[in-house]
Amino acid sequence: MDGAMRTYRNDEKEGAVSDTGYITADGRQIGGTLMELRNITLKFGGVVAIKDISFDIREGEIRAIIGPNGAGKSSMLNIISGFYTPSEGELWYKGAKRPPMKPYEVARMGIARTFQNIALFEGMSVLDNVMTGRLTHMKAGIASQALWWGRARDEEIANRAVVEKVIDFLEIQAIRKTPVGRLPYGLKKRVELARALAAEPSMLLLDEPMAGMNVEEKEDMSRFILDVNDEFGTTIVLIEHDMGVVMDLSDRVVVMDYGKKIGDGPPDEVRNNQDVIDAYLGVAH
Amino acid sequence: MLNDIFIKPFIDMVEAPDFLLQVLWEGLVSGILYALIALGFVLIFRSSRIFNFAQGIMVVFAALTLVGLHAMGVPAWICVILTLGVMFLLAVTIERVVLRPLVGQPDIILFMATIGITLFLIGLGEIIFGGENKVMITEELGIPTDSVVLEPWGGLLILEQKDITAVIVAALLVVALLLFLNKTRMGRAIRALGDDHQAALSVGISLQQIWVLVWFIAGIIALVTGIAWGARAGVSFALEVIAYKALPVLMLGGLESITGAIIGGLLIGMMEKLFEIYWGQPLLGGNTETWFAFVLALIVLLFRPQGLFGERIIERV
Amino acid sequence: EGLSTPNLAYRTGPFAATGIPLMNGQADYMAMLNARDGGIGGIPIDFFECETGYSTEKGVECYEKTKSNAIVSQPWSTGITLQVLPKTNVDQIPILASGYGFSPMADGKVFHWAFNTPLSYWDGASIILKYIKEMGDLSGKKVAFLHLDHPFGKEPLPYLEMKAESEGFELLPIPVGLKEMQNQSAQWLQVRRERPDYVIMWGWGAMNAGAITEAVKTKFPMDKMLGVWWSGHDADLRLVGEDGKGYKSVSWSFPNSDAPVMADVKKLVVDAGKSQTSPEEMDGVFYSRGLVISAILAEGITVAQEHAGKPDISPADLRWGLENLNLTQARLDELGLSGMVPPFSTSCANHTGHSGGWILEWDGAKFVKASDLIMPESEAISELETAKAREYAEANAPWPVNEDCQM
Amino acid sequence: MLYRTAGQFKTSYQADQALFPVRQDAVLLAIILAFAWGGLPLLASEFAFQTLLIPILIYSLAALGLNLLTGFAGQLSLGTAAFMGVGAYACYKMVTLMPWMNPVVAILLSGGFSAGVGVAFGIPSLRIKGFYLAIATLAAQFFLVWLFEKWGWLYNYNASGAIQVPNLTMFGIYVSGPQADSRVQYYVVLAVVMLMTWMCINLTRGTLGRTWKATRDMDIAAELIGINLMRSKLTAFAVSSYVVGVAGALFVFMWRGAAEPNLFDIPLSFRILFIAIIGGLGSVMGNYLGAILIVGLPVVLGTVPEALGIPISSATVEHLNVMIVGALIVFFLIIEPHGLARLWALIREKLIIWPFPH
Amino acid sequence: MLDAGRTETLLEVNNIEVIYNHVILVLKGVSLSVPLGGITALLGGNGAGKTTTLKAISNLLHSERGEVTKGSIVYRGERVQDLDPAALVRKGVIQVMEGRHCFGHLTIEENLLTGAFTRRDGKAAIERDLEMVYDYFPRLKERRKSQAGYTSGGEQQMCAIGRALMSRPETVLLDEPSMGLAPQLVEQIFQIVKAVNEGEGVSFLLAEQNTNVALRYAHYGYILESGRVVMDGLAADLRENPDVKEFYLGMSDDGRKSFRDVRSYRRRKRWLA
Ligand SMILES: Nc1ncnc2c1ncn2[C@@H]1O[C@H](COP(=O)(O)OP(=O)(O)OP(=O)(O)O)[C@@H](O)[C@H]1O
Ligand SMILES: Nc1ncnc2c1ncn2[C@@H]1O[C@H](COP(=O)(O)OP(=O)(O)OP(=O)(O)O)[C@@H](O)[C@H]1O
Ligand SMILES: CC(C)C[C@H](N)C(=O)O
Ligand SMILES: [Mg+2]
Ligand SMILES: [Mg+2]
Repeated sequence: MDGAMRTYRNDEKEGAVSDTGYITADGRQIGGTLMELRNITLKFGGVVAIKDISFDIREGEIRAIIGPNGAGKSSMLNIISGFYTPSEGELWYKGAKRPPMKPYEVARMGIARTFQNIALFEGMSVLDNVMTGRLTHMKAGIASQALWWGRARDEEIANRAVVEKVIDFLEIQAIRKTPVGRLPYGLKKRVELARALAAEPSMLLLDEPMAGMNVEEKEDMSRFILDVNDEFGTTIVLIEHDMGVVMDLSDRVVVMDYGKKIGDGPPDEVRNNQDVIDAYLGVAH
Repeated sequence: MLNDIFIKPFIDMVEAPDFLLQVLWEGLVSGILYALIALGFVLIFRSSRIFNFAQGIMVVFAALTLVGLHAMGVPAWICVILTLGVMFLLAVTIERVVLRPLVGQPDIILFMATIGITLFLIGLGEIIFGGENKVMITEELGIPTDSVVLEPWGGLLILEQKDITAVIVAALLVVALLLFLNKTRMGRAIRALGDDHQAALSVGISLQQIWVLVWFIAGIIALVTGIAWGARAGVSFALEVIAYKALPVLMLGGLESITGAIIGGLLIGMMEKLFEIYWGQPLLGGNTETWFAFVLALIVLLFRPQGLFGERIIERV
Repeated sequence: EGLSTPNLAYRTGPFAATGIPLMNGQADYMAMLNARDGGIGGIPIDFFECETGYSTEKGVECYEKTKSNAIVSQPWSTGITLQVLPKTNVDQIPILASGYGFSPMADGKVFHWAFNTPLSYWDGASIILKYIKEMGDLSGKKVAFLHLDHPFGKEPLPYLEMKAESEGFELLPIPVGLKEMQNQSAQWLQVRRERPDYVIMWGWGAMNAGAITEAVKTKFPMDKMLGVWWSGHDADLRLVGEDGKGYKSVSWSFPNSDAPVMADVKKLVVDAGKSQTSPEEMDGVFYSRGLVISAILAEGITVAQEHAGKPDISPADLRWGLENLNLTQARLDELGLSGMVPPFSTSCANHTGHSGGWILEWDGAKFVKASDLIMPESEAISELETAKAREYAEANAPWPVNEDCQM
Repeated sequence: MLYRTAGQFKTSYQADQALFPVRQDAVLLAIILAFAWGGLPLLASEFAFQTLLIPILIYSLAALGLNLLTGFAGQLSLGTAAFMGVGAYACYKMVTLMPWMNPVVAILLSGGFSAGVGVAFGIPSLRIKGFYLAIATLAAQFFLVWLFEKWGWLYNYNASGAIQVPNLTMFGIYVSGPQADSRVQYYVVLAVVMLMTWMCINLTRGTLGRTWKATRDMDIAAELIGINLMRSKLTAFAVSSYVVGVAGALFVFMWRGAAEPNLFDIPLSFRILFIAIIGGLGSVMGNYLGAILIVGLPVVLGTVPEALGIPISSATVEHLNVMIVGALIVFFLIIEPHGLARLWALIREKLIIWPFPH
Repeated sequence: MLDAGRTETLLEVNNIEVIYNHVILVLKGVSLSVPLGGITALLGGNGAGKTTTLKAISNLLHSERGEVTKGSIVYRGERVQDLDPAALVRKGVIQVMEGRHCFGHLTIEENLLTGAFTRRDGKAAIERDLEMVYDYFPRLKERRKSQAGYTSGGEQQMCAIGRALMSRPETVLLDEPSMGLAPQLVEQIFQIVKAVNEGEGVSFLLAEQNTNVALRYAHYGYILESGRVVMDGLAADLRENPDVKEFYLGMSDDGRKSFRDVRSYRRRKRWLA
């Protein structure tokens, strides 16, 4: 199991920005290390949700995290986005050790995410929801906003243009002005993605973006994820239970079980890993 | 200055321990009464996440009905039963007319609705009973009215028997409620309802039934509170304002905790009295009881956002 | 139709208990005049109430609502009086605040439109202190001043503070918030701790009953507790009955069931079913005081009508009438009010009259007179009045001052 | 077919973001404004100014302030009245300490003080949520009212313990105090309220507004997408308290003429909360509808028995009034929990597709 | 396998229409029937109206401001759409809601016990069923004392199903049991559904996105799109339908498509002519 994986690991030189990267099966060039998690442990009171896990995420890759329910996948994502602070371990981002940060500071560093249980702003229209994704790019002062003049107005228009692009890209033009509370689940997931994309993140964390979707919708979603990765070179961390999706989309997969890492490597390798089959897949997929 | 704040009050306390005891006792008694009101709140909150602002007016209403019936010449114990009947009708009406159509609405809407109920009951009560202060039928109910005079350290400590009765009744009530909530089928259903309406409905818990039950129990508590408080200060609509005191008690104790309501009540009752007597009156011009409880609760919440005994707020994404 | 005389009453809320008997007395007197004499000077009195609940906010609303045709307004609260006071110069309607309001209103040169006949709060405080002094020296004593934390309760403070200094007693103000009226345990703990020699009480509404029951409970000697005239309500004392024996309250009115006016009211109003009162209430201090207040107003109207030479008087006419009251003992007897109020008279410069008052004492079942008529110390008071009135005028500039008033 | 939005296409984002993208709305508003500035002052009586027009405007503004905090930023506040009080007392102190000050400027500045106090009491919102947060605002409510009562300096040691509005002039005309004319006061209030409303609309539809709404709808998610919750909540407290403070200053200076601490007690807070909720949380227009209802209703109810010639005592009328207001609150909550503004929106939706049912 | 034609019909939904908030028309005439002892699947994309249909049956629409404006719902020959949810539970119809909806502050065991709220057959019987549920879901037994709010997604789903079983239902309306669950668990849960169906004779109407699994376990299926039933048939038949294969099972003519290859433009569904 280790042999193949070592090729991808980057734990030799502390804090090194990058080594050469690798080339994926379908011929894409993956860059150096963007983020590295080192010996992360997370405890809630007595419960150990994550136990000493290390892995890295490289620039431009689609990195999947899989594992049974309660394995600690979402918690891992929460650590990356600063919502949980690990009890132990370090997090390196773009070659520097990341100090403890508030979630909003993390978001401002270019890390955007979606949520397992949709976390849209139900009281707002789709457009407004997506616009919130751009809040990190808007700087106008309160006076300017109150008067709707100068910087505030210019920003509003400029950012609206960006948002419209995202809306076009995700094909949700028709529901632009609908309050999100009324949307069906699948569209909500898409709006959530739009909100994350609007931030133009360098790293995108997706927590079960395709749960509760049928195949057709999963296909759509896959297409969006691939396009984002392709067109903007966005690094993607993906948690997903649909093995078809995971195997088809991801470049490398981390497998977790009961808070421990039980596998890490390219999809083909992981799916044949006996530990993974026992703990998660049930049968080989 | 510093001396007045940090040293003198404590010297005063030690120098007149009987007086200190009296202060604590007065605080304890008012604390019990705050706690009783808070209990009514907690019960309803647990079962419906409704922040029942009307609990205060229900106390007034229950007490007025009791006294009003007695004034019509009805024997005291029959008055109690009839009043319970009225409280039951009130519960049924509130459930039918207000709560049922508002199922599933945001908390604040239901909160507002209970303020609407409060106004309605104030108006109705004043029309039926008139606005004057009335005397609680303490003796008729068989509550002893003498006072017990103790002389600790050669000082003086006056305990009213009706206050002692109130303390005992409150304690019994709390134990009964705790048993009911934690050990019975209905109690479990009440707690379930508080967590998730929809899910409770889906397993066949009848909102209507539970709400009527809960509001009725709150009505019983209101009557007990009304008797206890009325015996102390007479019955009138001014009683309604003590309901505000139940708010910090609730917050301090935790909105869904019976134990919290009681402990919060006692704590606030005693602390505010101590503060008023030893700091408020000498240093701040008095009357600090209007806000002390709130500030105290606020400070506690800063350290425990769910109150001392509240359920931990589950925050996950 | 008739002479519009609105009354900003309260029959509801925590102050209703003390308000109702007064309002009933007032209304019944006017109803009696309407029934007996067809009103005053042949014109009926349109006496009607606007409910304030003793809330200043509501009261000001009521004042605005009822002022259009009114020839007088009776705010029934010191707080409301203070708030409508600045408006009186614009609206030019007299304010009749019998036995309450801002004490410097006595100065008619400054307060052209306001009247607090027949006695002001400073007068009341002065009478109480005089009475206490009769029982023994004040200097070195501690006097607690238990008062409603409201303009009403704070009103006597300037005078009491002045006296505390001159007489050498320690004044201990103990405020009772509106929300604590019924639960005064903190205040009475303070009384217990401070052990004052006397408690002077400026209470109203539910505060009275609260204070008296607490006093009984904490075993404060009842005869050392003295209240203003609004704290001497029979029903409040009846709550404690025998235990309240010795409690005192100053008063400028006294019930007299044998007075002719009572017979008229009983016959023409009560028995005719036009009254909301009860026999028990009619014998009480407050009902008769309400009656007296209406009688004072009626007398003002009569005087004004004579002066104006027409029954249908204007507010300005009524002001003249109220400034020229001369209720001699003879006139009082003529009105059938014998023994119910001391004689007094007003003038352009003196809007109060300073009638003097009796100390009443609770004997376990009713209030009885415990003293002869005691007069306030007018000199010191009027000095203070003038000073405070000027101060007020300055703070509210532009404020017209009428220096031409003759004494 | 009157309310047709079809055919009104927007060709630029700017046009789409205009205040009134639908032409009919703009026309309606223009009519209302023309009426408010020109029509009403001619028609209305002194009574109407004092009991309806001026209070409705002021209450609307206060409710708008509260709505920014509770409806837009999701922070429940039960202390509105106290913050109004801060505005009123600040204004009083300013004009008595600096009598040369222009009263309108003083009113606008006084909001700054309540903003400051609002932020102070808003700090706990960073940790405390939902109903628990109500305790912070209640603490403000009770503490501040107590302070207004105990701190003599605030009311210049007046005998009454109340603040009494002095006669103040602007361009030689009395705008406040007993000498001021209702009509003048109405115009001042109308101008201030309009200005504030316009600014609030701008704030709520822009960046700050979205920040607030995100905080309201799901604060955890908001923080995770890059919103600084502390800033979001505290700006909400600041802006809201500012508006509320200005409303408080108007309340006393342009309407009541005097105020004792009790005026700012909790019933007023509730009243404003009613207006905001009945009007519609998260709506600007709703505050006006709510204020019209809550302020207008008792006035109308008060005249009914008289009009019908039913002899009821004034006390009973008062009680019936309280009862009916209570019942109506429940009634309106039931027919549309999201307030009159939502009701209006629904009607609009129906109008747009009219005459088709769906 | 059950033959829909021959068994008794338990539940019948006739041409119902549902409107939310008085304006949003969601179901536009849906009819379906559930046979006794069968597993019936309700398939369809997001927002098709599956949840709405289930809630219409169990009368849970009311609290979401939705109402059935047309059509009828008949259970064992009796019109049930005006009953309250509790009455329906007593009749043996219980819903497991989408998104699990466990009582977060109650322990797992307390959650299960609330399921027996409507039962009147005594403590012992309830105790026995509790053991039965623990037998089906051993994982729940391990976590019986944990607050449900802190358990994982899969455990919560088990808890919700177990809770429904505690009411001794005749029919369970199961909304998206597979959502968010790991593949192994999905299989496991469906196995349990099958076991309960066969062992206890409970009928299931289940709404699912995961067509693949659903059609493997169900006997009969309905496909719902935009508030209308667009297709129905025996599960086995549906599995072979080319449209279902393409759009719901993700199969192209040569086996399973890769999600990487979906970028090409999609075909229109045949039934949306
Ligand atoms: N805030 C929290 N407090 C206490 N325990 C928590 C908290 N968040 C997560 N846990 C626990 O940590 C463990 C991991 O949870 P996590 O949500 O990360 O799982 P997951 O892998 O995302 O599972 P799923 O696939 O079901 O989403 C679980 O046992 C969960 O109960
Ligand atoms: N409470 C509501 N108010 C308004 N519209 C609603 C409401 N609930 C659902 N809808 C709308 O009804 C339609 C059908 O929703 P429903 O939840 O029944 O779909 P579903 O088939 O269960 O979808 P999913 O697979 O996402 O669960 C959707 O368009 C949804 O937006
Ligand atoms: C009778 C009342 C007017 C007395 C009242 N307490 C006051 O304000 O003075
Ligand atoms: Mg997860
Ligand atoms: Mg669904």
